[in-house]
Amino acid sequence: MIEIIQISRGGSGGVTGAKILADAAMHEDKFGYSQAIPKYGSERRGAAVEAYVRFDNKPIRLHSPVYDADHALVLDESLIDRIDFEKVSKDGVVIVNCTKIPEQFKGSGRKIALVDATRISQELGLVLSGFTLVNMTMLGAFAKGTEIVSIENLVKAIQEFWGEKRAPKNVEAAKRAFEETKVVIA
Amino acid sequence: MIEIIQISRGGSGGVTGAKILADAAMHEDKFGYSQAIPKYGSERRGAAVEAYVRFDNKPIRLHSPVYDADHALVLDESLIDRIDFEKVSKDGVVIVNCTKIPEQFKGSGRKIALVDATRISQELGLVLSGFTLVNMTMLGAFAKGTEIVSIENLVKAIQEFWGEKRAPKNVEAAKRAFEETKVVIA
Amino acid sequence: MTKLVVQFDKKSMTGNDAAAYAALYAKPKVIAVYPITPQTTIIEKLSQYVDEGKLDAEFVIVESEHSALAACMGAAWSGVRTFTATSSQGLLYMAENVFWSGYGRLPIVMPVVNRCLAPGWSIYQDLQDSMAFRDAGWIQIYTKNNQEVFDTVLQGFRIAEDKKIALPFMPCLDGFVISHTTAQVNLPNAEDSFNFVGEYSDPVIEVDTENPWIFGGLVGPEKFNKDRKDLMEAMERAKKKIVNMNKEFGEYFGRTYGNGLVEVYGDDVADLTIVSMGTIAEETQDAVDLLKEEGLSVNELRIRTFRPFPEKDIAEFAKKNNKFLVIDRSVSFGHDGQLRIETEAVLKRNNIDTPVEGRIMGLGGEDVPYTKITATAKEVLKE
Amino acid sequence: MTKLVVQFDKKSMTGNDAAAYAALYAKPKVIAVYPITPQTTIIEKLSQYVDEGKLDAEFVIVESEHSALAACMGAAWSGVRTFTATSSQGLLYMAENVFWSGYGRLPIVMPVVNRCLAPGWSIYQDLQDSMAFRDAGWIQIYTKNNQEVFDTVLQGFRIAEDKKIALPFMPCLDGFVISHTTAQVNLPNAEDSFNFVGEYSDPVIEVDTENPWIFGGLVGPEKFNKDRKDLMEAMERAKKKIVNMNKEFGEYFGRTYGNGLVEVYGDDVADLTIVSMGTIAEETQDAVDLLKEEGLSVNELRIRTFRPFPEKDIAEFAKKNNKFLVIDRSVSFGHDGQLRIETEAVLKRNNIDTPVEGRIMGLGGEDVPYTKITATAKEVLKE
Amino acid sequence: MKVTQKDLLNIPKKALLKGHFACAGCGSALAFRHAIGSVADKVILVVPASCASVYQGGGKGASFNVPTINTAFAASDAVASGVQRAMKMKGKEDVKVVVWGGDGSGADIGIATEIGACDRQENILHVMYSNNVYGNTGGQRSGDTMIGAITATTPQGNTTPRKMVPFILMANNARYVATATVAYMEDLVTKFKKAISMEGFKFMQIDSPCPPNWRSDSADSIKIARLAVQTGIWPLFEWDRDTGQAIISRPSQKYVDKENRLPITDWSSLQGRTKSMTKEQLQNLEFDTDRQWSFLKKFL
Amino acid sequence: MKVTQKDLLNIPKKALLKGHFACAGCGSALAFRHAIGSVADKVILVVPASCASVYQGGGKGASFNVPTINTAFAASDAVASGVQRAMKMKGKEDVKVVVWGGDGSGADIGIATEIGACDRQENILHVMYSNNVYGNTGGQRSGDTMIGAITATTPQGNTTPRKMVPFILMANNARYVATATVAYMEDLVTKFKKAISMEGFKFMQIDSPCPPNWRSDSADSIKIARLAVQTGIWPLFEWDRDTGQAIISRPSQKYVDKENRLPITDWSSLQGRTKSMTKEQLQNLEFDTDRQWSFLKKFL
Amino acid sequence: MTEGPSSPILPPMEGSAGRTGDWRTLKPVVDPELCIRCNICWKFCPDNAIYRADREKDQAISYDYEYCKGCGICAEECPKEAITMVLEGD
Amino acid sequence: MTEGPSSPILPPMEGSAGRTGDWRTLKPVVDPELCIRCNICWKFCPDNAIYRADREKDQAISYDYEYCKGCGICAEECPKEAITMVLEGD
Ligand SMILES: Cc1ncc(C[n+]2csc(CCOP(=O)(O)OP(=O)(O)O)c2C)c(N)n1
Ligand SMILES: Cc1ncc(C[n+]2csc(CCOP(=O)(O)OP(=O)(O)O)c2C)c(N)n1
Ligand code: SF4
Ligand code: SF4
Ligand code: SF4
Ligand code: SF4
Ligand code: SF4
Ligand code: SF4
Ligand SMILES: [Mg+2]
Ligand SMILES: [Mg+2]
Repeated sequence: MIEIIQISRGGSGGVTGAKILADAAMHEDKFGYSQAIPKYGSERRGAAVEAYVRFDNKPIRLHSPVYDADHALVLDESLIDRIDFEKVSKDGVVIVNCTKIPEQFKGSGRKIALVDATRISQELGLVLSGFTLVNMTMLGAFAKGTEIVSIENLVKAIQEFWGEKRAPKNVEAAKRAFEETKVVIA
Repeated sequence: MIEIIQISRGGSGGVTGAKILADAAMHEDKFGYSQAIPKYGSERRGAAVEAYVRFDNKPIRLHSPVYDADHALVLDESLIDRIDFEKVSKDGVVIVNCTKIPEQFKGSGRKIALVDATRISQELGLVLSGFTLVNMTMLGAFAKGTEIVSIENLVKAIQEFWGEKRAPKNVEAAKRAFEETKVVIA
Repeated sequence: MTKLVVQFDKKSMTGNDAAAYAALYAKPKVIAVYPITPQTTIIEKLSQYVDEGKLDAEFVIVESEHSALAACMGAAWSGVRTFTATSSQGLLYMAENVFWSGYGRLPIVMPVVNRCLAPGWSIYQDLQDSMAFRDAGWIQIYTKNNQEVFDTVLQGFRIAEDKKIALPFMPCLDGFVISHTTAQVNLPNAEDSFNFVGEYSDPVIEVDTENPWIFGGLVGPEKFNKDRKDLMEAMERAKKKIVNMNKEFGEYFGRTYGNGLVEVYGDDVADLTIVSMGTIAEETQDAVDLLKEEGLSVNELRIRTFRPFPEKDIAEFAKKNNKFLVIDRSVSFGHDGQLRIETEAVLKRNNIDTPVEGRIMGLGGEDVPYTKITATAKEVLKE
Repeated sequence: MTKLVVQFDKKSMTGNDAAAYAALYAKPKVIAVYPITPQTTIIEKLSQYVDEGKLDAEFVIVESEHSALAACMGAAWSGVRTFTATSSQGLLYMAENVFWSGYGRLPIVMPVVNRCLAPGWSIYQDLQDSMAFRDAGWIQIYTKNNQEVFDTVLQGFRIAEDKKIALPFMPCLDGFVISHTTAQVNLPNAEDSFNFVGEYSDPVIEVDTENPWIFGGLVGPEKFNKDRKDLMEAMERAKKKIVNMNKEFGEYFGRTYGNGLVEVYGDDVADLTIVSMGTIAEETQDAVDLLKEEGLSVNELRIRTFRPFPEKDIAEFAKKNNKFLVIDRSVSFGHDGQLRIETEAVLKRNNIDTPVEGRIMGLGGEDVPYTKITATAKEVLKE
Repeated sequence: MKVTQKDLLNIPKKALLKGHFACAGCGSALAFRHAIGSVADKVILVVPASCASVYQGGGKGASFNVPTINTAFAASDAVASGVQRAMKMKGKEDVKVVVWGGDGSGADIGIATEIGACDRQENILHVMYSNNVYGNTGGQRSGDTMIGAITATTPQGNTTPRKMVPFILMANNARYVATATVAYMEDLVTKFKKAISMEGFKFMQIDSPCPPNWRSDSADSIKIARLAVQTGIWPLFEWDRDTGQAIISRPSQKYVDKENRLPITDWSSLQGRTKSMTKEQLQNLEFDTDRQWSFLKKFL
Repeated sequence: MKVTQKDLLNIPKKALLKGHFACAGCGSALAFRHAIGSVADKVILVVPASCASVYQGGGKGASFNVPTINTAFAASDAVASGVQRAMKMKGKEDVKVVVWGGDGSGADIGIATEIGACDRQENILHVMYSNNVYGNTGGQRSGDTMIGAITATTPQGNTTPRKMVPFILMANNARYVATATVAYMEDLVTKFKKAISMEGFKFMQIDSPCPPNWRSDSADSIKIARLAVQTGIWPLFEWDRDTGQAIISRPSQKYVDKENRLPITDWSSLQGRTKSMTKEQLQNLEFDTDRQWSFLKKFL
Repeated sequence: MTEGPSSPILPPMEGSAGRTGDWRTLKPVVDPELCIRCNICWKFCPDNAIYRADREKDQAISYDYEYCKGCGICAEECPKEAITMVLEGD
Repeated sequence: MTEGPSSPILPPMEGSAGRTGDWRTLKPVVDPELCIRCNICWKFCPDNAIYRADREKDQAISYDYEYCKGCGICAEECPKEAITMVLEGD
């Protein structure tokens, strides 16, 4: 089983992103089963929101949050400190929405996937009431950084979720991120 | 234990009468304990209403209606048939609001206490919205007929219940009935 | 509490009158009311007391039971003694606030005049209504007669308002057979009664303009569990309190009800123990005597306090006895009578072999005379 | 029912989506809704279906839960299929109608998305809400995951609408951990699903202008007891129906849940049996595997159907096993966890010696990971 | 469309069978007899807890000769909504759904449900027969109790003004609102038939004398109800959303002018609940009556 | 008694502490800050389930700097009644009890409780901040939702007219009824202070923009609220039982005359929930607005 | 609904409250001579216990004493005072 | 209420929702030159995150960025367009 923790800000589409990531993993032959658990609270725009995603090759029977993640998805750089990286596997990937290795990770030896998701999303007009929707973009970065879901299945999941009309921009965001993401060792 | 069944019409004060009879028995040295159970239903003015009274010399722990009564109080002659006299002790007294032995009892050998309660009450102005209140009157008849509560204790109970202002008429009704009641063997 | 030689006045009154007297004597400051048969005469009496100036209280005639209890809750949060009463559909209609008062630890005293639940429409007695609220964090005592109604309502204020308890209190009385039945009550005078209850001077909770705190707001799982744990513990403490209160009441007024939690009638050991609540339990006492006269060995364990559930007391009594017959006047549909279920559970938990039979009787006002009880007991004895 | 080779579409969706799909496929004619977290997304989905013309139903947006269920009751009395959903405070607020639907034998399907009860305010999961209605004459099935939500809601219509049953049906799903969690559901297509449920063509009850009868009017004790007895018996019949439905569903869709009433996981006999409901029960399956790997002998008995309570199934399983550990996610304050109490009761009733331990966990959304379950199991095994 | 006494005589249906459980002289039962009787069939009644749940019968049979669903006290308008919606889905849109309830449900515990149904513009008619008290439970104050009236919970007389449900529903955009009284039966039935023929949420409030709770002579039921109109205490009117206008009904027209009204004591002296009203109470009742008229006049 | 901006500046109390849980641009929080802040102390708040039960805080501390009792959704006016009665018994009649709740409790589930408290003339002030939806549960239709507005339960736009709670309470004899908006804060606080100084049941409805549910830019909150007044959608007025008269408040006076109103689209185009309204929906909204004005005019 | 659940369902029936004529203390008696067949009494009887007068057949009203509760409304409302309330049994 | 029951009771506290300044994407910046100290922005801030302008001390408004959520109302409502919303971090 692969376990992922995601942190985002209310309004940036994190909950939807986690769901679509789970959808994509379902399409992967090596998984087939997945789970996305948003941690509900006062999900105000701008406030930090956690979500957990699991992939597995058999039905998942856990219902708890992810305590020890394999990978971490950080949709907003300023939220890095909200995650306890002690509990995130050193062998996993941390996917962060920023252009250079954040201070916190320097020298950690961690595999970091960097992407300027905010810029990509904004360029594609993925902005809703002032909030930049970086969720799909970050999924592209996740695909690239972890290589555990293919961009094809990700695109499929995005298309299924958003439907014909709204999919293209979102697919584009994921694809561009997939291309632009740089994986580095911190 | 002495058990009494009473039948009356809604509006004629039967429920109150049963309660006051219980009060009177409480004052009797030989009892001290009593109970009055009105049988609730659709207690419309004019509709038949049963009530049960028990006297005892120790606290009464029964909560059921009286099934086998010692005495029966019938506040309205037309209701006689509503009582199953098979279950009323042949040694007890049936107190009926009428002037002569009702057909039903003729030849039964029962002790019947007869009183024209309606007239007495009406003469005393005990009428409320068209209904003649025969309850206190019938208690007088009960005292006379059964001799198990004294007229003194009955008067005491009536006075306590009705208070200074409203007691006199009611006391008068009971007393007059006590005098006028005729006990006969049917 | 100073002991007094308390004077009694033996009076005959209905069970509802007895409840109203106890409320009158405890001097609640806010009373909120909504009528429902067979509770109505309690609130009608209180409205008279207030109207006649015998009771200095705010009397709030609300538009529903939901609001009746809500108004009491507002008063309880404000740190004053408060009272209401209800029954059946009314209890259901205030359900959200019933739980709110329990989990919110508001020391409200609310007699429930037991009546069955619709449909069909029926105003008669069974215990389905209050039993449905056994999870709600209320103390529940099921009374057997008019005297106990008075005594229990009076005790209720002190139990509920104890800071270590801080739980709402629900004295239960069978509709009609207690509520509307006249019987004797040894009524202490108002002063002695009030002395026993005492002033509610140190409220368990009190909203205060000087201290702008927030009551009942958002909580996370940790705080949530802390509060619920305290509620469970308060229920345990309530057991002790009820026992002590019963004792103290006995010293003061000369009457007790078993140990406050359960009451044994008849011999300490018998072939069959009838376990029940409410008026059926009192009627059972006559049945026990009768069976004894017939040479049968039957005693009774009356469950007076159903919440908190007197696990120890039941287990101990069961240990000594040979067979239990539990009479339920309510059902958890899809399983069994609630009293039977819980009695079985505690016997199981305490590894007690005494077998338990169960009978459901008296739903919807069906009469349960002692003759029926004796017949059932004989039937069970024969098995 | 003709057997079909049913085609599935594996989809990921939330538990609430699964409930909404099942409702959509069953084609209820009247849906009444009132929002409450975490139930809201069910009704929002349905409003979309209706708006988009996917579902031909009257969609009644009412002003409270009391009215939501009331509107469904009106529709049920009129002989049409009907649906609503609620949670927590909403369930409490409709309490009077919950009992009314149960005792009135109205075949309404109403998922309850389990959430704890206030105060303090919390929107997280435990089972306190639906457990509080275990007396109300509803069938209650506690689901363990999204797939079971879909399957159970679908089955619910047929169980409820069976004339011999005629009871309202409450599928329960844990708030958030099911309701808002995305996971895979094998979704049959709309047609196959509807074929399974069938048209509601022979209503259990139907008000009719040609036959001016009166529904739910005044009754005396005799009729009252007759109706309640039939309700008890209907619950017994419901057990069979649930078992058969589970089987038939299996034939049709290839999935079953134990025997419909309970589900065993792991070995048939073990040193310790964990008994629980809802998602804790599914998480327990991972715990069981883990403990086995560690060489410990632990199995699981999941109580799927809580009402009617599967006495026989529990007793039989207990007879073979050595110790029960019941995990409750709710409490009857002043006694213990409800599942523990009832499990103990049936063991007692069936003279089964297997000891029963109880733990209350996961109130107010407290997380219960399998690690906690394994730790507790070990603790209990050591005792 | 105006119903005459002749129409009443040709009542299409015996809606209320003889030998029912209403008290002698009950206004509510009388209103039922004519109103429900006026619509031969295709009517479903929804009845909340009230005297109507008693006088409909029980045991072996029912006095209501129309299909009737009994509901919890606060549930009737929502149950009625569900019935109406179901009928619509069944293609039986010609079935009329009528709530027949008291002032306890209509003005107090059930008012949220009622306003909700009105807000949704449910196609139902709510008839609130008002005896101004909780009759079924023995006569406690309701929100519709007159100022000064003695009830079981207001032994010295009620102190709060009447909750004017018709006005509340006018403010809430009901399709049709009307008051009526058993004393003017033709007017009552006219309004009932009109209401039932309209689409949307309709409401009628009926002055329904209640001898045991009004402590009045049962023979006086009609007389008292008539006096309520003549003293101005019970204004008869109709209000139609389409016009936004209220119309004072014939029997009340004369009493729009306060000068013409009979003294309130003509009405109050016939009832035990009001006959000992103090001067102040009488004044307050008059004041509340004036308030109602002045509200009403704004809509003329 | 008219509050000026100066008075606002000298706000006596920080009622709403910084760092609270309201969304950015929340009108309800803004109204709270000034209204509750204007009465230094001796206030007890009663808050039903709503966004206010969230933005008041939780966990370790509260943003509300006033004693607050949280209640079940439909219970607040009755709880408030109990608090007020208790205060009276404690001799603390100077304590003002204020219900601060949303349109869900105020217009729907809690309206029976509210009307009940009004009927009893409880000495409390009910402030219903209206974001026209069930905000706390994610934006479902409430009885106060505008015609045509998209909500989570009306994806094609709401179809029913607004439940005008102020009118309902005028019909029910409240002591004082007023509407207000965060766009005209001085007017709002003036009314709040006036209301709180009166005896009896007072009610205020406040237009409270809600960016997430209105799908509007948080920066536009005040602008949209102002446009609601300028388009006539949100008439500002006061009604006093003593006079029986309504007064149109200054900011709305110009818009009594329909001619002067801005087109509704000025308002609707700024919000995702309304910007795609069809012509018919716009007409219906206009129609409902006219209905409100015409009701109101009867009381001028 | 033949095999439906056991729940409280009732058919319409005359006399569901029994012979309500028994409730009477006073009994209305009409004087056919005074009666002008206006049927006002019929209209106001809450118990439907009056048989309509028929102008064409020149028939006065009559009573269904089995159910008349004796409320007295008919007597009170008769414009011709054609009805008298007499003591039951007299 | 020291020994009272364990029930949810909270004291008032600044920052009960945490450092809500974090929620911001756009940040309001005032140009003190343009600011006429009218305090309209202060009035309309739902987060009370503006320090009042002081006409007497000729001080423009300033911000409490720890709590300002960046809603933009102040910028929108400023009659002098003295406030600009800039990207957070820029
Ligand atoms: C929730 C609930 N509360 C209380 C009752 C008791 N109850 C039944 S009828 C009634 C009064 C009805 O009054 P009203 O609606 O005016 O009708 P009336 O009896 O006067 O005809 C009451 C309080 C109930 N059935 N349900
Ligand atoms: C009985 C009950 N039903 C439903 C809910 C769920 N609920 C909580 S707040 C809310 C909506 C509140 O809407 P409103 O009153 O308008 O306040 P807002 O959230 O918009 O501020 C709902 C439906 C509840 N708490 N209790
Ligand atoms: S109490 Fe009043 S309303 Fe009820 S049946 Fe009797 S007369 Fe009619
Ligand atoms: S949802 Fe709307 S009302 Fe609620 S806090 Fe957010 S902005 Fe304010
Ligand atoms: S009211 Fe009088 S006159 Fe008219 S029909 Fe009746 S009895 Fe005859
Ligand atoms: S007395 Fe009353 S019940 Fe009898 S006929 Fe006349 S009106 Fe009817
Ligand atoms: S609104 Fe503009 S001008 Fe006025 S104080 Fe604020 S920044 Fe200065
Ligand atoms: S941006 Fe919004 S929160 Fe920040 S200071 Fe301006 S008005 Fe206040
Ligand atoms: Mg009434
Ligand atoms: Mg709202």
